[in-house]
Amino acid sequence: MFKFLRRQAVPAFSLAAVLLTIFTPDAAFAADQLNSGDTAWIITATALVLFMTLPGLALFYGGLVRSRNVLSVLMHCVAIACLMSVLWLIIGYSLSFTDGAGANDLIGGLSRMFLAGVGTEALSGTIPENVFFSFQMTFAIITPALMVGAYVERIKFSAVLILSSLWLIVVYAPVTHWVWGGGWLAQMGVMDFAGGLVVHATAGISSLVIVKALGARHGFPNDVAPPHNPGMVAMGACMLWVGWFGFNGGSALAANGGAGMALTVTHIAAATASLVWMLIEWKKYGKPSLVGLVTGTIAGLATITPASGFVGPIGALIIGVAAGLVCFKMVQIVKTAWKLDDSLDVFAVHGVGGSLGTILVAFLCAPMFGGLGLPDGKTMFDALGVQALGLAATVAWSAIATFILVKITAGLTGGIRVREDDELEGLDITNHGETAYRLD
Amino acid sequence: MFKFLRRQAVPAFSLAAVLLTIFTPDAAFAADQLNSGDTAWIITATALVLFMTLPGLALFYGGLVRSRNVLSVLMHCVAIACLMSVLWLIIGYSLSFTDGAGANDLIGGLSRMFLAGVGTEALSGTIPENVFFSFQMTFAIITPALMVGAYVERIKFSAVLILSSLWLIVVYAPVTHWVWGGGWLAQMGVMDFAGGLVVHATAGISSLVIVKALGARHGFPNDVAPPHNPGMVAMGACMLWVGWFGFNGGSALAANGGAGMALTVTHIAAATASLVWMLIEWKKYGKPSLVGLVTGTIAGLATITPASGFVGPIGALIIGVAAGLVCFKMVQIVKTAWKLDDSLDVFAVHGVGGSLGTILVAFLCAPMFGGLGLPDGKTMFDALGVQALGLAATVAWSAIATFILVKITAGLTGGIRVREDDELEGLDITNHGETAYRLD
Amino acid sequence: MFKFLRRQAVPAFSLAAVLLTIFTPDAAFAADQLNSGDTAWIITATALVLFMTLPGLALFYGGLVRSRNVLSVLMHCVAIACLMSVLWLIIGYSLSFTDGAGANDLIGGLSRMFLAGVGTEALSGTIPENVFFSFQMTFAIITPALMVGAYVERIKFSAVLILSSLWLIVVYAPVTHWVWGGGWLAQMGVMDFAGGLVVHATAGISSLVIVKALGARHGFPNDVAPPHNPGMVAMGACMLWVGWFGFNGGSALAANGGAGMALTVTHIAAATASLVWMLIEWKKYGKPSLVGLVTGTIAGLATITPASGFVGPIGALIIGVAAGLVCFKMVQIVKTAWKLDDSLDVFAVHGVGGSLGTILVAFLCAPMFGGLGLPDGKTMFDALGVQALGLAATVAWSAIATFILVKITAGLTGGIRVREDDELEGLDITNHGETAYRLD
Amino acid sequence: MKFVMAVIKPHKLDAVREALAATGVEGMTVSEVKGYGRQRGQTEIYRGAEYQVHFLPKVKIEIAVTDDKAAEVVEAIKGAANTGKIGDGKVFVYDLDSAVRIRTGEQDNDAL
Amino acid sequence: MKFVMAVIKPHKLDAVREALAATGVEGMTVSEVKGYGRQRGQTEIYRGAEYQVHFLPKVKIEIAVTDDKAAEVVEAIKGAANTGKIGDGKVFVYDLDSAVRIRTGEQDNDAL
Amino acid sequence: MKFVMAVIKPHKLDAVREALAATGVEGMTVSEVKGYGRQRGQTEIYRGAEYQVHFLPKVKIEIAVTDDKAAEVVEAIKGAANTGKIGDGKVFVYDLDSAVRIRTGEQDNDAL
Ligand SMILES: Nc1ncnc2c1ncn2[C@@H]1O[C@H](COP(=O)(O)OP(=O)(O)O)[C@@H](O)[C@H]1O
Ligand SMILES: Nc1ncnc2c1ncn2[C@@H]1O[C@H](COP(=O)(O)OP(=O)(O)O)[C@@H](O)[C@H]1O
Ligand SMILES: Nc1ncnc2c1ncn2[C@@H]1O[C@H](COP(=O)(O)OP(=O)(O)O)[C@@H](O)[C@H]1O
Repeated sequence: MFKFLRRQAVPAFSLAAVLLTIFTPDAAFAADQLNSGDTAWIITATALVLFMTLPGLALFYGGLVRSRNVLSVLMHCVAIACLMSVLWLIIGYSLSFTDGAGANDLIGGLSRMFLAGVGTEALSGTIPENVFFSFQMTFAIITPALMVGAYVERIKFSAVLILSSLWLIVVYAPVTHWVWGGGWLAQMGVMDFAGGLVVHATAGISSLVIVKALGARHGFPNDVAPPHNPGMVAMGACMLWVGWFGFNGGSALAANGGAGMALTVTHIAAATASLVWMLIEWKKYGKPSLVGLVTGTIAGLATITPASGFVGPIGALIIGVAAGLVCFKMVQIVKTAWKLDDSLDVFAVHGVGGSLGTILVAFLCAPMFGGLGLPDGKTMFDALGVQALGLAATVAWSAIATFILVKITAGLTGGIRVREDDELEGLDITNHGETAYRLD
Repeated sequence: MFKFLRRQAVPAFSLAAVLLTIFTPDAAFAADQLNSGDTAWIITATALVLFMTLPGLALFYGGLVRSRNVLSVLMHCVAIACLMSVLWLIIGYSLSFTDGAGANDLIGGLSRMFLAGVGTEALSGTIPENVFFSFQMTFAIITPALMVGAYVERIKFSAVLILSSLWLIVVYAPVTHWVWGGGWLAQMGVMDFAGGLVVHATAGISSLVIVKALGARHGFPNDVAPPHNPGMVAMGACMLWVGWFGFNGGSALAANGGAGMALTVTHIAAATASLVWMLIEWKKYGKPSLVGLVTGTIAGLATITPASGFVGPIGALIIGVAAGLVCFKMVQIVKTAWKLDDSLDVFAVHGVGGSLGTILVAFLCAPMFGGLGLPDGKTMFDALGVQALGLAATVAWSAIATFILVKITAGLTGGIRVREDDELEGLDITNHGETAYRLD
Repeated sequence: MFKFLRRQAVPAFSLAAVLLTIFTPDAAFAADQLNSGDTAWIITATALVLFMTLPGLALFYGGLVRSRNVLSVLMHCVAIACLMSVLWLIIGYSLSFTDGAGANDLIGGLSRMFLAGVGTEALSGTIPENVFFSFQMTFAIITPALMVGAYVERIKFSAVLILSSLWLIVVYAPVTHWVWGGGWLAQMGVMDFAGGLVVHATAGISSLVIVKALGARHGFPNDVAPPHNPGMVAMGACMLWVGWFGFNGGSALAANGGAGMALTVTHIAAATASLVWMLIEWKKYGKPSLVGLVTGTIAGLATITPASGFVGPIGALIIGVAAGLVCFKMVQIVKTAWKLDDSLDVFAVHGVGGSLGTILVAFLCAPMFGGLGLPDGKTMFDALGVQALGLAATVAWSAIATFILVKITAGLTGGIRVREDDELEGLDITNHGETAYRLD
Repeated sequence: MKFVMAVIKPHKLDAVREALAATGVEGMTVSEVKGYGRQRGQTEIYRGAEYQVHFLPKVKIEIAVTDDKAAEVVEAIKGAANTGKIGDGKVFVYDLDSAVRIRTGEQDNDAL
Repeated sequence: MKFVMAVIKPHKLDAVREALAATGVEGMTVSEVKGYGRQRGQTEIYRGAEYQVHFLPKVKIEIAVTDDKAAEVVEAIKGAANTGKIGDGKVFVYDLDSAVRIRTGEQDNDAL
Repeated sequence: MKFVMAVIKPHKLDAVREALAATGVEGMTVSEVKGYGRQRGQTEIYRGAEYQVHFLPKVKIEIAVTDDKAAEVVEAIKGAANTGKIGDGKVFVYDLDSAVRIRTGEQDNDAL
């Protein structure tokens, strides 16, 4: 029932994992046996989650910046995808999902570096371990890529690469181990189905820290250019939505009713939050905008993420409404009250959404909201306590570690920010020597 | 063998459904048992069909309008997707697929509102019922979204939302129940594998009715602006094509040779109709165009849809040729002879294509065309009669109901059309406050 | 273990094929039985590979040309997809995958023309034969479409259609039969998991031959216009990457650890080659570009393709590095030293990449590089010999046959090149009567 | 000869083109520009943040005319482009020295 | 000083640029415009419907030159842009009062 | 009246707009152009091949002003657009015959 068991790839846990993940009435599928249907779905889910970043997120973010920086945003996303993949193979996966022996509460071990010992036969639950590795890799890709939204239009490309790499090892891998890899939060039974803590809270908080160090874009807040291509934003958001079926549905690690429910609630929360955002804009500004609508979509998706394996459709509606209301408000607060140029609202949408869902799941998993229920002997308050603790720990570690990593990166790159005239001229031509649109 | 049994989600029918859908030689897969392979495929198909609307159809339509309205078209598609999803959860699914007791011939019941009673264990055939729900939801999304093509560039956004919502309940849900939910047409054995009647005929006819009430765009027919971005049109068409594998192949509700044949014939019909359209243009205008080629693709896809589970490859070639010839001709007739500004040819391509396929399947399912055959004791004429009756009923109900719904919508919105200067200035800025391309 | 057995669709071989493809410990899945999980995955893979061409490759190539030719490039890709599909049904599949009796070493027979005799029950291994047919069809689509990159911006549309059609029958089908259909190379045990020879080497070499006959674009080499839309290039590359999971992972023809390993190594090679290309550019030109980064991606993907079922993660890293280094160098050599306007580098990226991988797999399949090993009794040298022979034969046949086919095409079209003023004005308006961007 | 340059609202282009055709003008050149004037740009709101768009899309029309026609052309533009709302645009006129039709080499008035 | 403004066919831009370079012109400004003239637009056909495209893509070239060079520049453009087909475009010349190079502050003839 | 036309670097547009506003200029028209001058284009490298980009993106500003203001406007542009680097652009001034505000029909100086 607990997420961490389901994610766990350490052989020692796999029997339990398999038993726990089987939702079919038929117990004849025994442990340690490959299920080709589950495998088919998780391979597909892997493709879907990769599609979220490449090109979904890249387009979503690319459309929001001004045209002279769009290529740099795409470049950030693609290069991060490449670099994180290699690092995941080298060490990220092993640190996240193997047994860390004495340090196992905090971090995994090194036994799976370079996927050592994982051939075609190794299983993780009912699917090949290499599929589990790849599926998780796509999460390790998108999480640092989410942070691109915070620092667009003014950061050095070298800083992006260095900071993302360090962050994967120092923030992402440990938190993943805590929550999904058998670490201390997993042992406490924290509920994070598909990454409210692991993905959205870590990326959201870290974004704020980076923005603080990096400073605002020239002209912020009154004279920043509006999104150069809202259609590209919407296209990216649609791809994120579709891909999120793999993100949340795939996190069931099986093709069954659990996966089906995860994608159902994911979809409903996304739809609801979109409509809520649209209505707020309509009421407040007189016109509902496309960028607003799809920002609501992403807010709904981020918020349902930790809850998607635990709540039912009614819970999804509630989460959708909450996501729309809260994230909308937070976007204003970050920019207007806190005056932080978290340029594409990574914190307000992902950080806040993921955190909100992490807390709400403690309530909404209750059968009275159509949820799938808490494990025997657990009360809602127990659950809330664990969720809050998990959130606090994730936030604290992400903030502190990112603060230090930014300093290190700044040291290595001679400052993480580009020169002002490069910023004004645009990163596409100054950092990458390319021009985005040549439509003559 | 009959489609309605295959779609049917009412528990009472599920045993039969399962037995009938099993194409494998191995009868050991008994009723009421989850098949993870089937589930994997239908989850994937759900993602593919969502992808058809978001962003496939949105881009396909968006590229065809002028640049000052492209965002409004995307907005229509995304907002419809959100709103229909929520309505589907609240009531649409229940009305379509549950037993309507005394009224069951015409409409389903309310027992599945909010997916009541559907947990992770409930099955529909060999797949979880929540997966069946979600798969069908993507059909309920794309059908009203198809109609966007009829009213682009001049409709009020509020009218889009109200009309689509009413239409889902009053037109889509009943017809779905008739054909796939155990209603009167299902009982007569009408053949509509993936929505020739349910999706394309309903949307096509209703589009004409809306256009009639709404009036033509300023400048029609001689001075309307040409498609602003044919590349976007082609991109959307490609996504529709790929997604249609889920639409038709997924309608087998299993991962088997039936699904494989459905996708094979779908692909062949699409390819053939594209080539036919291209050749007609080449002959008639001296140049084959990209927009023409991919319009042929969509015509082929719409036309094969009702037939895709019943015909073989030869049937697909014939349907492809017929789709290209007939739909091409109808595009001219609607615009030139009837002088109706069905702006993006929803009727001529979807309405006519879906109807054509619905009739052709009566012949082409015959083994002599490589089809899968009619059920025992049925003749081609029996089948043709049922198909024609189904088509007539669908057309009649869609037309009458939509006529009334448009009136209601006009009453609620103070007229469904925007003011002329808003139309001239473009809906993007006047209705949504956004600008599509800012490429400086 | 041998690829050719795995691809083979001839009934006579299917028992062996099934036995060989089962990687699950459970031998209870007997021969000639449909596996719904495998089927689910290969249907999905079919959609993914179609997605590679439509719209992936179309966008990748479309963004690289100048804006006045972008629609013609999309048109080439879509029209080729349509035409090849129909030809594949008519004769291509049969020639490739059936038993050619006396000529079987060189070419298959005609027994499966129009998919004769293939209903919903026919199996190919553990999946329906119609799924195998469709999966292979997507390969037959993308291979001639790859060659579009060689002749963009100056070829007649009619020549594209004729040449591609002839090429499918004369080059693609025979080589496919040799390698995957039980022909002479298959019998020798050549290793080509997903198309290093069949797809990339054939297309790459043939491209050079076409370019030689067609001549360079006006202005080449000093005054050709740069890519008009690098963001479109990146979007297409991302779609290719995601779709390649289906290309290589699907080539396992099962949802198992073999498929999982294929996609893992595919991903790692792509990521690595991208980074290598980026670093070379950074070092050499001072700026890493987006177009360069994603060109590296494609180079990595093409290079791992033949090897993807035989090597492990370490092998993938090595292949990624080799792909980046060698393909980068070859791009310069073709354009600067050979002065050939292989406009979008089909030879340097696909031809060279596919060939490189074909050779490297002989070494990297060794267990010492984490590979899956050679069949019993084979040495690395044996393997290298077969690979080199296979490559030589493929190159020779592709070159000679294409040379003749270009002559025939030129005869039929009155020269394959457009008039100079049509070239200058752009193919979009002169050949297709359309304008790509009308953003006013 | 005179050169008339007008900046108008984009959706008035068709009306202006027709009005000009009615006066017998046979050629013109049009381009997309951005304008700044009394109509102080507009505010677009994305995600609740207000973006100041200083320049609004306008269309610029350039017409070379014979001296005697200049006034009529200006009137035609004024008539067709006027909506009475701020941002309607302006018409500027200046002297033209010479004109050549590239295809034929015709000069000045003959070239218009 | 004179200001030369020419409207030409887009694919003639390279030829004109080279011809101008040959006359010693060191700077010019180019923009994409749409033109309307004897060549009455074109018809594009989408899905069988004819769309009247009133304005065709053209390129506008602006060159400030010294008085003595103006004629030569006009000739160069005429020569390079001519295809003999309708729609070749026009060249207009008018007086320029003053010119300044922003970087150096150089004035008039020195600024060109 | 004078017509001032300036070609500047795109990222200097905001600075120039502000400088002009400071001089009391109330309207201007801006367009995207491509420029060619001492700054001989640039080289972009794609896949190792060098592409000669002859024309660089520039922004063109057009401002109609009263005679007495022309010099001040030119100075404002010069001041704000100058980076001291090649490619900074140029300012051209010529005579304007007449100006009309379309909305009100105001003429000449009143129309600016
Ligand atoms: N002094 C000027 N020089 C050049 N263009 C101008 C000038 N004043 C206005 N324009 C152009 O005319 C357009 C309309 O002017 P504006 O002052 O907004 O409207 P109105 O004429 O109705 O007061 C502006 O957007 C700008 O493009
Ligand atoms: N009177 C005019 N004023 C401004 N531009 C003009 C005028 N006449 C023609 N043009 C421009 O010149 C282009 C070519 O003119 P057109 O009459 O089509 O060709 P031709 O000069 O060969 O007869 C037009 O598209 C338009 O941009
Ligand atoms: N003679 C000219 N006529 C028209 N535009 C010019 C002329 N000379 C330069 N320009 C414009 O001014 C821009 C800057 O000129 P350039 O010579 O590159 O810079 P600088 O003035 O610093 O030497 C050019 O890109 C071009 O748009």
